[in-house]
Amino acid sequence: MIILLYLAILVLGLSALCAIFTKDLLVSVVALGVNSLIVSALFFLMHAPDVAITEAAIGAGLSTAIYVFAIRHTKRQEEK
Amino acid sequence: MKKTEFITGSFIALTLVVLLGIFFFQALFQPSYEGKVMPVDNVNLKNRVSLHYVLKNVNNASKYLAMHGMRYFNNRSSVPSQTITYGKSKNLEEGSANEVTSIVVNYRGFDTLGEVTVLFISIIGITMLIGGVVEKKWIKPSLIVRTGSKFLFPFILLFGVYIFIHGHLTPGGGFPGGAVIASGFLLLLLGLENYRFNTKASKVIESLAGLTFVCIGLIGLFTKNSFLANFIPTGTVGLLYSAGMVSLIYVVIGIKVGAELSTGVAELKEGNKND
Amino acid sequence: MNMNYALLLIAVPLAVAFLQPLFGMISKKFTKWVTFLTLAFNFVYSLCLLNYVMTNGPQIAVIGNWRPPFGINLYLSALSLFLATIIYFVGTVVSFYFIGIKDKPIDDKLSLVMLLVVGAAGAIVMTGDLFNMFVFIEILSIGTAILIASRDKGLSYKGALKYMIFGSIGSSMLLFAIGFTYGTLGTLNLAEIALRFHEINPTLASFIVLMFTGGVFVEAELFPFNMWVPDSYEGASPHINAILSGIVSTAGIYAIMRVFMTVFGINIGDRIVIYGKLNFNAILITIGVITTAIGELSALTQKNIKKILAFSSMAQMGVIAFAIGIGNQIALTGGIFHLFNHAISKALLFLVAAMIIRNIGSADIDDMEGFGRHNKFLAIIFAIGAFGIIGIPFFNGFWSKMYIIDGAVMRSTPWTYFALSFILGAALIEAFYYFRIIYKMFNDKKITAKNRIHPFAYISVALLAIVVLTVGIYPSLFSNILNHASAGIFDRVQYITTVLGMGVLR
Amino acid sequence: MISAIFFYSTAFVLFLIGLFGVLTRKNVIKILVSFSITETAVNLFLVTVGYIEGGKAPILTNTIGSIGIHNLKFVDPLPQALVLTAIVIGLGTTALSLVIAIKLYKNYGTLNITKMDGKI
Repeated sequence: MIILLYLAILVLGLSALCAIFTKDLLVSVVALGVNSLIVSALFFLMHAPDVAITEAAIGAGLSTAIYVFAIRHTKRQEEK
Repeated sequence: MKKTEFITGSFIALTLVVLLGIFFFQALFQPSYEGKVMPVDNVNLKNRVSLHYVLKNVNNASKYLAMHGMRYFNNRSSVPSQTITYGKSKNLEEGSANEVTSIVVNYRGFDTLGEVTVLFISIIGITMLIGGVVEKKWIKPSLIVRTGSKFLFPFILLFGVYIFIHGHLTPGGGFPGGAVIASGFLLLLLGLENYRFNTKASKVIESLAGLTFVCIGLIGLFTKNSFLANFIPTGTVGLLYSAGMVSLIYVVIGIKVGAELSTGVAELKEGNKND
Repeated sequence: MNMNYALLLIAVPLAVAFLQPLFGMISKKFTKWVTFLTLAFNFVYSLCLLNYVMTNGPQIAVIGNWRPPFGINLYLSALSLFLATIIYFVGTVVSFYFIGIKDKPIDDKLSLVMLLVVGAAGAIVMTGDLFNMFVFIEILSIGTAILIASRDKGLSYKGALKYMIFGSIGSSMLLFAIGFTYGTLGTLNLAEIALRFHEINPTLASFIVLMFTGGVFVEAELFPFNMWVPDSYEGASPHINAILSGIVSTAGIYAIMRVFMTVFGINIGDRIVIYGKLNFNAILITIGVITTAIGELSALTQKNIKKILAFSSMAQMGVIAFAIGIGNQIALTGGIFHLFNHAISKALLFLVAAMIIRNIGSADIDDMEGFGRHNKFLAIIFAIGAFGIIGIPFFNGFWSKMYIIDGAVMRSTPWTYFALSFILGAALIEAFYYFRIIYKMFNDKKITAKNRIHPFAYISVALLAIVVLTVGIYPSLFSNILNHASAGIFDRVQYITTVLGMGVLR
Repeated sequence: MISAIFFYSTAFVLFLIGLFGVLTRKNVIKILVSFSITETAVNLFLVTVGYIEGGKAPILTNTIGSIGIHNLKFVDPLPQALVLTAIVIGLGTTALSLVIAIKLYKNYGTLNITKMDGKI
């Protein structure tokens, strides 16, 4: 159980770093979605199911979709 | 040249960030002999105002405060309270089983009105500023995707409605419910290539729902003499028909948020040709 | 009089704003009139409440029948209602001006956003709850970003984005402050925090105060968080700048006054000192001086009238922060008075600038040469507003600056004198660049007008100019309200007992 | 049980990663992504303020049965209510910023903030 938690934290940190450092914006947005999803799992572990549901529906779901639409209207690769 | 600039910039940012981090942890672990510090591991609900929200004895607490003054703040738990039993306790001052809902909608309902307004104003901003952005061509969805999204849409809608109708009993409520409804519309927008979201109808729904929210507050002001006061009997904790206006407001919020977020997603996807 | 009905000041704009999209389907012009009428109602109603509060002392309005430390309440004192009245007045005038300008397709939404911004600013100055203040600050900042971006130019989007970025940093910091405060004291009510803030560990208290600065310094245009000012003001339409300068910064400064002084402060002798390990009063004075210096020096180098007025607005905020940092009652009175003068005069200047820009089609002050010969009325009104800001004797800014100087001299430490000399030097620079504009306007040069100006615009600036002149000639008209207002900040015990009930100190 | 320090550390580290991104990135959408990370971190922090070791989710159900002053089993619900508000506000801010970013791209032809300075 506790090992799973540490693994989740590791993925959380890695996804945050990936979201910041990658050149491909789409990858960055997907990493952000993963980040939100893991944070929502942490909310559930902290006995906050309301917040967990809201974060999963808004942070990981709709917010990612909005980012993807914005990237479609602009440019996918980060320019130099 | 470019590289050194990048490295120095990152270095400065990193130093700033590390300093801030040290600052954070220092604030968290101060010695407590100088005064109150934030409890890290031994949080006690009895030192916080939410004790009364959980036990639903806010009215008793305000009477106690008026009677005992400063002594109340050192000893919040001596306020008279009762045991609340699921499915049995009747006619409490606030009747929802989900304590978070009772805070969001009833004890701090004014915040929620502001929150709904934040969402409203940002969606208005999106519809205002998106003018002149044209939609790009999407790949035509396959038959499976089209049929699947048509099939799934009613169930997603139903699930969203379920979430906000049961907001005072189970986790969830108006905001996640509305978000689920919006994701149903998102599925339609992505899955059917010639689906057009009816922005005008959703605007009307949104406006009327917002007006209903304020009107519920105003009814409280005119009948119970205070804005957003509960004017419906609260019933038994745990039943669907309980919690007075809480469930009513959460239904309104769910409809409003659903309409708003769907409008926002649709506008962001399709753009708006006429400026 | 039942004070709970004061909630109508917030509920009516929200209800009307929710209905505006439906009105917009009928007619765009109609929405502008609706905004104007709603704000005018708010102005009149807040004036009535101010009158009541002046005779009966501060009151609270309870929301949802939950008494203060448990629910959210509004605190209606002379200060809150005075500032709310100013905010609604400026909003009314600007929305009246807005009726006159040419219709654009987005106008129905723009008038909606304007209504919400003014309503949210009014809510910030009245609320008595920390998190509620955060929510309304968010409405204010999102609405302001939309207003800035609404001009639909590249620059305006850049300004809006900058404002959003600073606003997001600020709101994150504010949320940290809220989290630490709640975790330590277990409450969010401002009065209860004020009662028990000195129990907190001083280092943690300083941390909370520092984190809190992020949220409110953005709106108040103070030093580390004011990088958005030049771009946003240049990008936005000039009548939007009147809202930015007259309403948004007023709400920000109120939050600083109320939270830093009444809530986080402790009374020591004749002044209020902000509690904590750091000497935050000295920091505020330093920030005020830096902001003023940056503002005035940058204004000196600019040619664009919108940027000049923007930097000048920033500088005035620095002066007010200096007054807050001094912390005795005379300086605070001066600060509130200066806030009032700044809101009215700057709204006037920006509206006149908007009319001039519309008339000659350029924002460059070199192109305005000879405008005074072409349109005497507007040039004179501009001069009135400028004199009010500079503080020429017998104009409104003079009296408020006198109060501030008086307070600073009363404090009489070497550091205060040093800072005061900086502020006075900056005022000289300010006088120089305003006189340069006025001199240029009355130069002899023929210019050709491009666009006609609507009569409503003339009426609105004339109204503001009348207020400026009245305050300048009869400053004693406001002295009663101002004394009550500064006493409202200063008398922390009154704040606590009004909100929590008389028995709380027992 | 999991200690609260664990969650506090996670929240702060996440916040600092996001802040680092805000300070160093040049692409507008990247900056907004970094902001989303900081917002998530602040929400995590706020929920942790209300976290009590061994507490239960603050919802009265059949299995919990009853609650009174002597058997307080719940975690603190108020920070959760605040976070609910903060998440929705974050979504509104993000959506509006993204629209502004799209319009910036239409006006300047680039998303890089350093390249925007020279034009127009």
